[in-house]
Order: sequence, then C-alpha cells, then structure tokens
Amino acid sequence: MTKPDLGVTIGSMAMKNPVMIASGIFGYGDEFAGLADYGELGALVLKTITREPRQGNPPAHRTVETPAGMVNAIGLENVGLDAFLRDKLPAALAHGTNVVASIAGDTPEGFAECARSLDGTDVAAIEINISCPNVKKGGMAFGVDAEASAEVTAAVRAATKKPIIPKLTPNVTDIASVAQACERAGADAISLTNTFSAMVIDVEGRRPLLAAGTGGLSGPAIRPAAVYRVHQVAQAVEVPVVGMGGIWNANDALEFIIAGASAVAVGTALYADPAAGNRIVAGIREYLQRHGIRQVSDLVGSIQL
Amino acid sequence: MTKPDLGVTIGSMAMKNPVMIASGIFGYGDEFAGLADYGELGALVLKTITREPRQGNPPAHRTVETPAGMVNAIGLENVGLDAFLRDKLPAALAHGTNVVASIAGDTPEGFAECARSLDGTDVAAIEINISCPNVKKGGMAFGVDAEASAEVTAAVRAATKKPIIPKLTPNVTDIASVAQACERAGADAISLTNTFSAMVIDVEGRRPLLAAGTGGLSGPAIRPAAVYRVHQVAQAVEVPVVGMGGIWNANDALEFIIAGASAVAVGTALYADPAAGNRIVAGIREYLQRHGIRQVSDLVGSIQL
Amino acid sequence: MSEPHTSPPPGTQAPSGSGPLRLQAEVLESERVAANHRRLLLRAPQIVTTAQPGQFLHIWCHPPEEIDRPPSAALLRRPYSISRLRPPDGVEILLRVRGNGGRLLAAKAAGESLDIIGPLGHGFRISPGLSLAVIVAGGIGLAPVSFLVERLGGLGVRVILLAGAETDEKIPFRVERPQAGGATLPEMEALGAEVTFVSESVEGVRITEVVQARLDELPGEGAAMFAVGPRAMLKRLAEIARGGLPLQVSLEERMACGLGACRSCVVPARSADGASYKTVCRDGPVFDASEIDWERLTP
Amino acid sequence: MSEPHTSPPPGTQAPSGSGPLRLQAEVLESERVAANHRRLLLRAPQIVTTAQPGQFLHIWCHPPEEIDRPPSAALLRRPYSISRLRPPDGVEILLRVRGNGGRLLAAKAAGESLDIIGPLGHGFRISPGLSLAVIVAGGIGLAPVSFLVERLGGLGVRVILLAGAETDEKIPFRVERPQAGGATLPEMEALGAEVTFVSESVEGVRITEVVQARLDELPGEGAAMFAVGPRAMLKRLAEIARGGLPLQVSLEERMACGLGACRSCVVPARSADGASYKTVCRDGPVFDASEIDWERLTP
Ligand SMILES: Cc1cc2nc3c(=O)[nH]c(=O)nc-3n(C[C@H](O)[C@H](O)[C@H](O)COP(=O)(O)OP(=O)(O)OC[C@H]3O[C@@H](n4cnc5c(N)ncnc54)[C@H](O)[C@@H]3O)c2cc1C
Ligand SMILES: Cc1cc2nc3c(=O)[nH]c(=O)nc-3n(C[C@H](O)[C@H](O)[C@H](O)COP(=O)(O)OP(=O)(O)OC[C@H]3O[C@@H](n4cnc5c(N)ncnc54)[C@H](O)[C@@H]3O)c2cc1C
Ligand SMILES: Cc1cc2nc3c(=O)[nH]c(=O)nc-3n(C[C@H](O)[C@H](O)[C@H](O)COP(=O)(O)O)c2cc1C
Ligand SMILES: Cc1cc2nc3c(=O)[nH]c(=O)nc-3n(C[C@H](O)[C@H](O)[C@H](O)COP(=O)(O)O)c2cc1C
Ligand code: FES
Ligand code: FES
Repeated sequence: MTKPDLGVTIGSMAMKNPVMIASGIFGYGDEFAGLADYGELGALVLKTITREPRQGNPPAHRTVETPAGMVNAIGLENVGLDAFLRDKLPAALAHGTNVVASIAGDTPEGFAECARSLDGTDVAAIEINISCPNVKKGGMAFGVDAEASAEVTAAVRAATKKPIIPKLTPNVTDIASVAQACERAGADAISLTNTFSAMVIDVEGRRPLLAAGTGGLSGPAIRPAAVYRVHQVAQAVEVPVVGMGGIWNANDALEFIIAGASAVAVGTALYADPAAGNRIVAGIREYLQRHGIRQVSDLVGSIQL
Repeated sequence: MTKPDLGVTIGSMAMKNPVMIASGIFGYGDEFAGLADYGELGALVLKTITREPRQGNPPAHRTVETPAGMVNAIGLENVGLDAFLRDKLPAALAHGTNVVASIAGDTPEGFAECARSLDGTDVAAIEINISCPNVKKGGMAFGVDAEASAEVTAAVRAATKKPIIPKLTPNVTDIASVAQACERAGADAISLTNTFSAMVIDVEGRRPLLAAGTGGLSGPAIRPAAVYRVHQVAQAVEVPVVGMGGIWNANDALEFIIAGASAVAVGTALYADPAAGNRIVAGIREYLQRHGIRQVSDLVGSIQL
Repeated sequence: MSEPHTSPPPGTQAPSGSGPLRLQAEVLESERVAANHRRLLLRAPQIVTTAQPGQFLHIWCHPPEEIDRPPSAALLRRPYSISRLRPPDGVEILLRVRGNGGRLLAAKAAGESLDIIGPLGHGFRISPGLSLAVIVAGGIGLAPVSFLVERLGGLGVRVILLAGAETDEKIPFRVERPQAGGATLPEMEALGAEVTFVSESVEGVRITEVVQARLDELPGEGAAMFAVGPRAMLKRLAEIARGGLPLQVSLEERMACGLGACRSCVVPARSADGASYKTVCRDGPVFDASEIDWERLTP
Repeated sequence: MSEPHTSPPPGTQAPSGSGPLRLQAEVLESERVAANHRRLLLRAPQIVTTAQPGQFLHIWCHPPEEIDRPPSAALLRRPYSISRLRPPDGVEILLRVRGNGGRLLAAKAAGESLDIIGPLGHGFRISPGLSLAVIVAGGIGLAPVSFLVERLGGLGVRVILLAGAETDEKIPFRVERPQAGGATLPEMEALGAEVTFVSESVEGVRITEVVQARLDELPGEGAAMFAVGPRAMLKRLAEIARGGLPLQVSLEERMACGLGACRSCVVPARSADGASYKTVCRDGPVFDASEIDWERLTP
C-alpha cells in the first residue's frame, strides 16, 4: 500500500498530520527545542497569552501528581502579548510547522485585542481559551456559559481572519450546546477538553496542596471522560473538532479520532516523553497501514454505534 | 490518649464511623459476605433499586478498565422493589450496621413509591440516585437539573420519614446549586459524586467498548475531581455531605472529610480489596490518634484555605 | 442434565457451600511453558480442599502489601482458571500473557505472594452416569482442562480431548507430532486422555470440524461434552451438539467483583422467568449450553 | 557575585550552551548506602562532558521501553541531582527513597536502563577569585555535594563542609565519630573537605547553629557559601549570611517539564523588572541568595 495520507484541515489551517501539542504544556516551544522534532507535528499550540503579562498563581505548589494524572494551577502565567510577538513567536515559527496562538482575556474585548494583534502574524490559527479553571476572572467563567462563550467567539471573529478555535471546558452540564453556540458565533473549529476542576488536600497539613486551592486535572486519568465529551461535541457541530485529554499513545489518539476528532492534542504525556507527539504520529501511520485506510480523514468519526 | 470517637450522624442515622460502601458496588451485600466484616462499617448502601426489576444494559461489555479507573455501564440492573424487600434486605440488615437503600425511578412518583415501601422497613436511610449516567430515562436526567432534582427530592420527602440523601452527578456546571435545591426540598444530606460520563473506544473494531456506548468513570482517576466537587457542595449547604469518588485508602478518605464530608463511601476499591472499607476505618483511627484529634467530626471541613 | 445449577442436582459434585476465601498464596514455582505462557504453582491448601474443575481464582496482580496504594494498570483483579491441583497444598494456574495484569503475574518469582480470592464460580458438573467425556478446548481454553481430565479419570470416565489452536504457540502445552498419527499433547495423554490436537497453521483444520467429523463415532448414552475456548468455537459447538450430546461450556467476560455482585460479567441467558442475564463469575463460568441464549451472545 | 546568572559573568563555569539531552543511561551499579538511601551509577558519557555541580537529571522511573504505556504512579519524571561524575562515562545519583518514583528507581538493577534528560538547570557558579568555599548541607541535600567538593578541590579552593541531619540515618553517607573531635563524613574528607557533621539526635544542635558559631573565623575576602538542604535551613542561612558571605542556595520544587516551559516549579524572586517568579528547573536549582524573595518563599 502507498503511504497513508495523514493530512487534515482545520479551517484554513492545513496540517500534515492530526497531532498537535496542547496549549500550556511546552510554553512557547523554545525550552523543549532539541528534545524532539516538533516541526514533524501537525501544529504547535503555544501557552495561552493575555494582553498584559501575568504572574500566575502563587507557588508551592502549582502542580501535584495524582493517580494517572496531575493537577495544575499555573494560573496563566505568561509573558504578555508584546513580549510574545517580539521574543517568542519567531522562535516558535522556526520549528517549521503550524503555530497556533492561544489567547485569553478578562473581557470579550480583551480576547479580541489579542486576536487583532495576531491577525498580521504568521500564526496559523488562534485558540480561544475560555476554559482555564485557574483564573478568577475570564477563563472558565466564560466557558461554562454558552452565551458568554459565543460572545467571546464573536468578538474574536470580528477581530481576525485567522481560523479561530474556542477551547471548551468539560466542567459543564451540556458541552454540546456550548460548542454549538461557539459554532454559530463563527468558530472554525472547537477544541476540547481543557482540564477537569480538581482539588488535592495535604492531609497532614489540612491545607490544599496547591497554593491556589484548586486546579485542573489532566493526564490519562481523564481520557475516557474527555473522549465522551469529544464524541458529544462532534455529533453536535459541523466544524472540525480538536480532541484532547489524557492522550498518551497512538491508541488513545485514535480513540479521539474515531469518536469524531479531526485532530488531537497531546498534553501531559509530553512531560514524560518530549517525543510523545512524534511517537503518536508514527503509531497512527502504522494503524492506517495495517488497516489499509488511505487517509486519516476517513477515520474521523468512523465509530459504529 | 483515649480512643478517638469515629461516630458521625447523617440526619437521624447515627454511624459508628464515617465509612460506607457506595451503592452498586457490592450489590445487596450477600455475595461479599465473608470477605470482610461489613458490620464494622458505618453504613452499607445497597445497589439502586427501582419499582420493577430491570435487566440493565446489554453485555459485552459492561465494564472496562482505564488508567487508574474503570468505566461501567451496568444500567441499573436490579431485582426490583418486591424481591429486594423479600429476599435482599433481611440479609443486608443481618450485617449488623446501618443499611441504606438506594432508589431510582423514571418519574418523581416512581422514586416516591420506592421510598414509601421502604418507610416501614429497617433501612436507616434512603439514597436518591438522580445521577446514574447509564439509563436513558430518569437517573442523571434528573440530576443535571436543579429543579428536577428538587422535584424528586420533594416527592421522596413526602413519602418517607427516613433520612433522605440525594446523590448527585458531577456532570454539571454548578453542582453546588443542585445541592442547594435538594437541601431546600428537604434532603437530610447530600451524597456525591456518582461517576463521570465516559466513553472507551475499541480502536481495532471502531466501536464503543461498552455495548451501551457510554458509561461512567470511577476509581482513583476521578478522586481529585470528586474532592473538588465535595468541597464545593460542603461550602454551599448546611446538611451533612457524604463524599465519594476514587477513595482507595485512609488518606483519600481524609481528603474528603477535611474538604467537608461528614462521611465517605468506598466504591471501586472494593473490587481490589473487599476489606478496603475496614482498612480505611483503621487508617482514619490511626490518623486521629497520631494527631491527637478526639473525634472525627472535628476534622470535617477543617481545611484551611 | 440441563437444570440450572444454582441448586445442584443430587449426585453432582457441587462446590462446597463455605463461600469464597481470600488468602495470600505463596508462589512456589513459576515456569515458562510456551511462548508467552507461564505456569504458576501457588501454595493454597484451602483451595485444594474445596476447588472443583472449572472454577477460577480472582487475583490481585500487585504485591499483597501494596493493596493500600491505587495502581493504574490492573486496578481490578484478574480471573484465572484453576488449572490443576497438586495436593496437599498446590494450585496451578496457566497464564497467557496478554496485557498489564498477565505481565505482572508472569513476573512473579518463587517466594513472592499473591492475594487471591477463590475458588469462585460454578465448575463443571459431572453426572453420576457419565462414562465418556468429550472435552473440546481451544487455545488458552486448555488452561482448566488438566484439572477436569484428572477428576474425570479419577471417576473412571473415559476422556477424549479434542484441542485446537491457531498455531502451536497459542497453547500452554507442548505439541508432539509423531511420524504416524496426528498431533498430540503428551502432558494430557499422561493424564489419561485420548488426545487429538489440530493447529490451524499446521493441520489446516479447526477443532470444531474435527468434533463434527467424530460426532458419529460417539455413543449416545453416558456421553457428555465439555468445552472451553473462544466464543466463536463455543457457538459452533452449541450448534453441532444441539439435540445430541449434553454440552457444558465455560464462558469468559470482563469482571469487576468476581462474586456476582456488580453485574459486570453477564451473558444473555434463556430462562423461564424472563430474567435474562446470568453472571459468568457466579452462575458460571461453566454453563449448560441450554442456559445460554446463543443468538444474543455477542462473539 | 550576585548578578542574575542568565548570562553568566565571565570566568564563571557556565553550563555548555548545547541544551539538555535525552538519553538512555545504563545502570552500572546500584548500591544501598544507608537506610533508605541508594547510590546509582549510570553510564552517560554525554552528561560527564557537560555537567556542572548543582545540575540535575530528570528521570523517567519506568523502563524506557514502557514510555508508550501510561503509568499511574510516577507519571511525571523525577528530578535528581548529579551527585558525582566518574569519568570517562559514569554519573552518580544518590537517592532517598520517598514515594513511588524513588521506590521504582531504587529497584533498578545493574544492566537495566533509565531514560534521562539532562544535565538540567543552572549549577553553582564558582567565581575566579574564590579561595574558600563553605558548603552547608542538610540531609539529602548532601546528594550534589561530592561533585561540588571535587570541582572546588580541582580549582585549588579550600573547602569547609558543614553538614547536618535530624539523625545519622537521614544522609546518604557514613558518619564517623572519632574519640577526639566531632562527627565527620569520611567519604567527604577523602575528597579533601574539612568536615563537621552534626546530627540533631546525637549532637543535639542544628547545622545552622554551627554555621553561625563559625562565621567569625572566616576571612571576609575570597570566601563564599554554598547551601543545599531543606528550605527552613536555607532561610536561616540567608539571614545569617546577609551582608556577609556571598551565598548560593539550591532549591527544590515540584516539577513537571523540568525545562522551564510549564511554570510549575517557580519560586518568588526579587528582581528589578517586577517579574516575580523564577523556575527552579531552569533559572535554578542554584540561585544566588539575593535573587530569592525570602519573605514570600513558603517553607
Ligand atoms: C472465568 C475466567 C477464567 C479465565 N482463565 C484463564 C486462564 O486460566 N488462563 C489465562 O491465561 N486466561 C484466563 N482468562 C482470561 C484472563 O482473565 C485475561 O486474559 C486477563 O484478565 C487479561 O488481563 P490483562 O491485564 O493481562 O489483559 P488486558 O487485555 O490488558 O485486560 C484489560 C481488561 O480486560 C479484561 N479481560 C481481558 N481479556 C479478558 C478475558 N478473556 N476474560 C475476561 N476479562 C478479560 C481484564 O480482566 C482487564 O479488566 C480467564 C477469564 C475468565 C473470565
Ligand atoms: C532540583 C532537585 C534535585 C533533587 N535532587 C535529589 C537528590 O539528589 N536525591 C534525592 O533523593 N532527592 C532529590 N530531590 C528530591 C526528589 O526529586 C524527590 O524526592 C522525588 O521527586 C520524590 O519522588 P517520589 O515519587 O519518590 O515521592 P513522592 O512524595 O511520592 O512524590 C510525589 C510528587 O511530589 C514531587 N516531589 C516530592 N518531593 C519533592 C521534592 N523534594 N522536590 C521536588 N519534587 C518533589 C515528586 O516529584 C512527585 O511529583 C531533588 C529535587 C529537586 C527539585
Ligand atoms: C501544566 C499545564 C498547563 C496548562 N496550561 C494551559 C494553557 O495555558 N491554556 C490552555 O488552553 N490549556 C492549558 N492546559 C490544558 C492542556 O492544554 C490540556 O487541555 C489538558 O491538559 C488536557 O490534556 P492532557 O490530559 O493531554 O494534558 C494546561 C495543562 C497543564 C497540565
Ligand atoms: C459497577 C458499578 C456500579 C454502580 N452502580 C451504582 C448504582 O447502582 N447506584 C449508584 O448510586 N451508584 C452506582 N455506582 C457509583 C458508585 O456508587 C460511586 O458513586 C462511584 O463509583 C464513585 O466512587 P468510586 O470511585 O469509589 O467507585 C456504581 C459504580 C460502579 C463502579
Ligand atoms: S464480576 Fe461482578 S457480577 Fe461478575
Ligand atoms: S518544571 Fe516546568 S518550568 Fe520547571
């Protein structure tokens, strides 16, 4: 069989394969450089940025390991839009694949400002982080509400021609309706899931283990819950879906794709294996070959219920 | 130090210690008999029953293991109210500790009917399962909606003098408001969480691995997400909270208690260790002793934020 | 022979009524018996005295002392058939290494211990008049067969074992192909069985075809068939045997409790009262073929 | 000496600019060195040629070939200091067994391999004029000290090591208490250090008290202090040393990436531009005491 075609398209962003790095996992990409060929991946989603730099949550601690997962409360520490454009984006683009910027703000206009500044850059798409559980204002406060999510999406839509991808929180009753609201407001794709709200308690000290009190659960632990939500959303919208949550290996990625995701993003797994994304690309290719499937897009949503 | 006092009270149900077995885990208690001294525990919550017997979901498969968790789609298979009262309850009561019946129905009146029949029995309390993700009608359909949850609670309240404990689903945006609605409708306590909606895909067969399509995630994987929700609810209501989700050892149980749970329930862990509940009672006692805490109730909600 | 066996018919060797035990069993021997297959000999005298052929053990795959720590892989116990008893205190299991659980068990060395619950489930029923047993086993389905052959032999029953696999490597026994005659399993012959073994990759036939071909040779009276193996094989046998030989089958299904409580491991059953699922772990794993709703049993 | 070390001052031994490597390092030796402490010798020639004292390795605690399988315990890598180099190709780590990660590493036998990323972070800076180094180490903080002592010795710097622990069992070295004089660590003396060791349980004093008592003996010129140990000890030292000896401290914090990307492992920093957190994994683990906002540093 000829080599299978791994290409997928998210809005106007053509990807050589469906594997991305999830936002916030590897910062702006510079620190991981050299530990894997990130240019080989479909897209790199950079750490969420805000208009102004943010210091994030207080430390001690910001992360804690849990069974098959981790809880983080970084709190959107980021260099801010200007430093991002000046210092970070050029290096990220040098990886040689699609770079997706992730943005957040306290108000719809805060999001739109970031999007406007990114419109003239070479980022391939913009992810709209309305799902960060670790900030008091903005973030998940938008994502838990379909209307607020749509409002942010519409504001960003008006600010840029780039493909825009609202990123949803799983901490809602009806994620499909949030996705539909975003789709109606002009989203080119939907990505999910961000982390599950979580808390870990230091039993000896009778305090939260994270200084911020609460955080977000990621990693293999959440995979079945994330696949469920991706399937729900893929059934509900026409635009492509980017699936994530606990992907560790190609089998995991294929679960999301078969459930309806056109692309997937790898997060926590990168901390164990900086080459997890590359490993997964290889595994998907092997699967397609073994099953005689010509293109990965034939697999998207191919689940038989 | 004198032996610490492990007693807690849930409504009018006095428990010798705060450790229960979660509903559905060990059926009606007869099959596990002999593998541990269940009479030593604070309370045993039996498998959810409905007015009529139910066959549950189709098999092949009903459960699947996932990282640090499992997904089940039993679908409330149960013997029905009559057989329960006749064949199952007497044996369960013979364990020598509080027996809590768990009930479900397709309508508020369906719940109430079960409650009415239980009112004259020796069950110590009634858990109201408005959170089963594995049935099409009833179950979670109620639990995701504060008003519907309150309606069921009120109907059950009117049908029995027993302490009633609505059991909540984590698959909602605002679990605290569901809890408050139940409290206003007459709940004596709130228990949470039931399982997280989840899906596992057989990548080779491109089918869901569970015949029912989707199921509920339980086990250590969900613990941090469950602790978060228990803490949220404990802050929002006055009535006692029964916390559960991924408890495996005494440390886990203490996380829930410190977060605000007056009692805890052990589920999935029982499949590995039928004596998990007993092990946890011992561990809690040891902790109290080591910290010089006279009674477990002093620990409830003792988290310093 | 086709009565439901919750109350075993008189004369049947029913499991003792004492209920399952939980115990720490020391690994006495661990040995590779074929590619990807291992034999573990456990010290578990309490099991030896009560176990019936076809029953299984529910095994915690991690060190017993780590029960307080949640594992990721192999969170649940794993069911393994009792393969053979080695009185006074030895119990053997044969395992095919599949996933995490099998891997952990395969790595156990002599001297380590396993936390087991057993004996579980209902085993094979041997009716008093039985004179000929035809055992049909596929692949790892051979695991519980030694115990059954020994028990039958002890009762003076003639045993014909018809075993098959995709390849010789897929069974936990040594295959021998003498110059004359077909392939055989010497270890099973040593236990007194008349053995026919076919490998799809060598002999090019399936064991169900062998069964079909030999059905006519068998006496109508005093004979019964016992089958363990993949569902497809069991389904085919249920067709072949219909109306002829009494057939008992051992089924597998994913388990959580292993005790009949959680209703994970159900299979569609035929029964008068309309209650339509039975548990593999408690009602089975061995069922009379007539108990199963073969149409609804997914492959 | 107190400049931020993102651009190391001239003459300083800066880590090579080539960036961290990921490699499979064979375990050459694994040895118990004290109750609950082990020494692992790894084959990692690439680390030997670039590592600086104070840098660390980020270690995947499971077999390298199992990277494709998500573990439950020790999902993230674990940071361990480079304890000593054994040219041409050996790298030592000393580990105190705490939780799951440490347990897995402690169980590694010679011949097995570890998937490591390193050398990571910024190590100790040794300024050209240094003539006396006072190293203060508490407990497992002794792990990176051998490497530092050797390096300093090689540069002709006099080394005073003041080490302490709650009990003798809490350090990865042998304690000796000669008839005359105080307790000492022979292995550190063999490397050329002048050693004072105090155990709270035996000598009844804390190492910070010893430091305080001996501060006056020290020359004002050409001396510097290097400290590794619990935060409480470091905090106290920062007070003691304030305005006096230049002090470098090695900090610990929970990590995910180990590379400076995820912002997990931050500590509050003092800096002109108001950017208030630095990462232990990349800006540290060794910081100049003046870089840290000691008030805001939680214990
Ligand atoms: C009554 C009974 C007796 C058995 N006897 C034997 C025996 O003697 N020798 C032997 O090698 N195997 C036997 N099996 C199959 C054995 O239980 C599985 O191979 C084992 O559970 C696989 O676990 P794993 O972690 O190695 O594999 P994985 O594939 O990683 O397991 C994943 C999950 O699926 C379940 N699972 C996978 N395969 C099966 C299966 N066939 N049946 C039930 N659950 C399964 C596991 O328990 C686990 O929960 C028996 C199964 C049953 C039900
Ligand atoms: C830069 C650096 C160098 C270190 N050098 C050494 C050394 O040479 N020898 C040694 O024995 N230990 C060293 N430690 C501490 C070592 O990393 C922890 O003991 C180890 O991570 C504990 O993992 P565990 O799974 O055994 O324990 P657990 O307590 O189960 O770990 C739970 C989680 O907490 C984290 N954690 C626990 N303790 C620490 C800690 N002190 N610092 C950072 N994260 C922690 C773990 O990484 C893990 O994510 C160092 C830490 C850092 C940051
Ligand atoms: C340390 C950490 C930081 C994260 N930061 C961000 C972020 O800045 N923006 C964002 O959209 N998601 C962020 N996430 C969420 C991930 O992008 C991803 O949605 C989530 O971790 C689930 O995927 P995983 O289980 O593969 O990690 C972060 C996750 C982690 C673990
Ligand atoms: C196999 C299985 C069956 C269950 N059946 C019920 C049920 O009938 N009623 C109910 O309220 N919860 C049921 N649950 C949910 C548990 O009671 C518990 O809320 C959940 O599993 C989380 O706890 P755990 O992580 O400790 O298992 C079931 C869970 C499992 C795993
Ligand atoms: S495994 Fe629980 S009923 Fe069979
Ligand atoms: S561990 Fe990721 S920034 Fe330090």
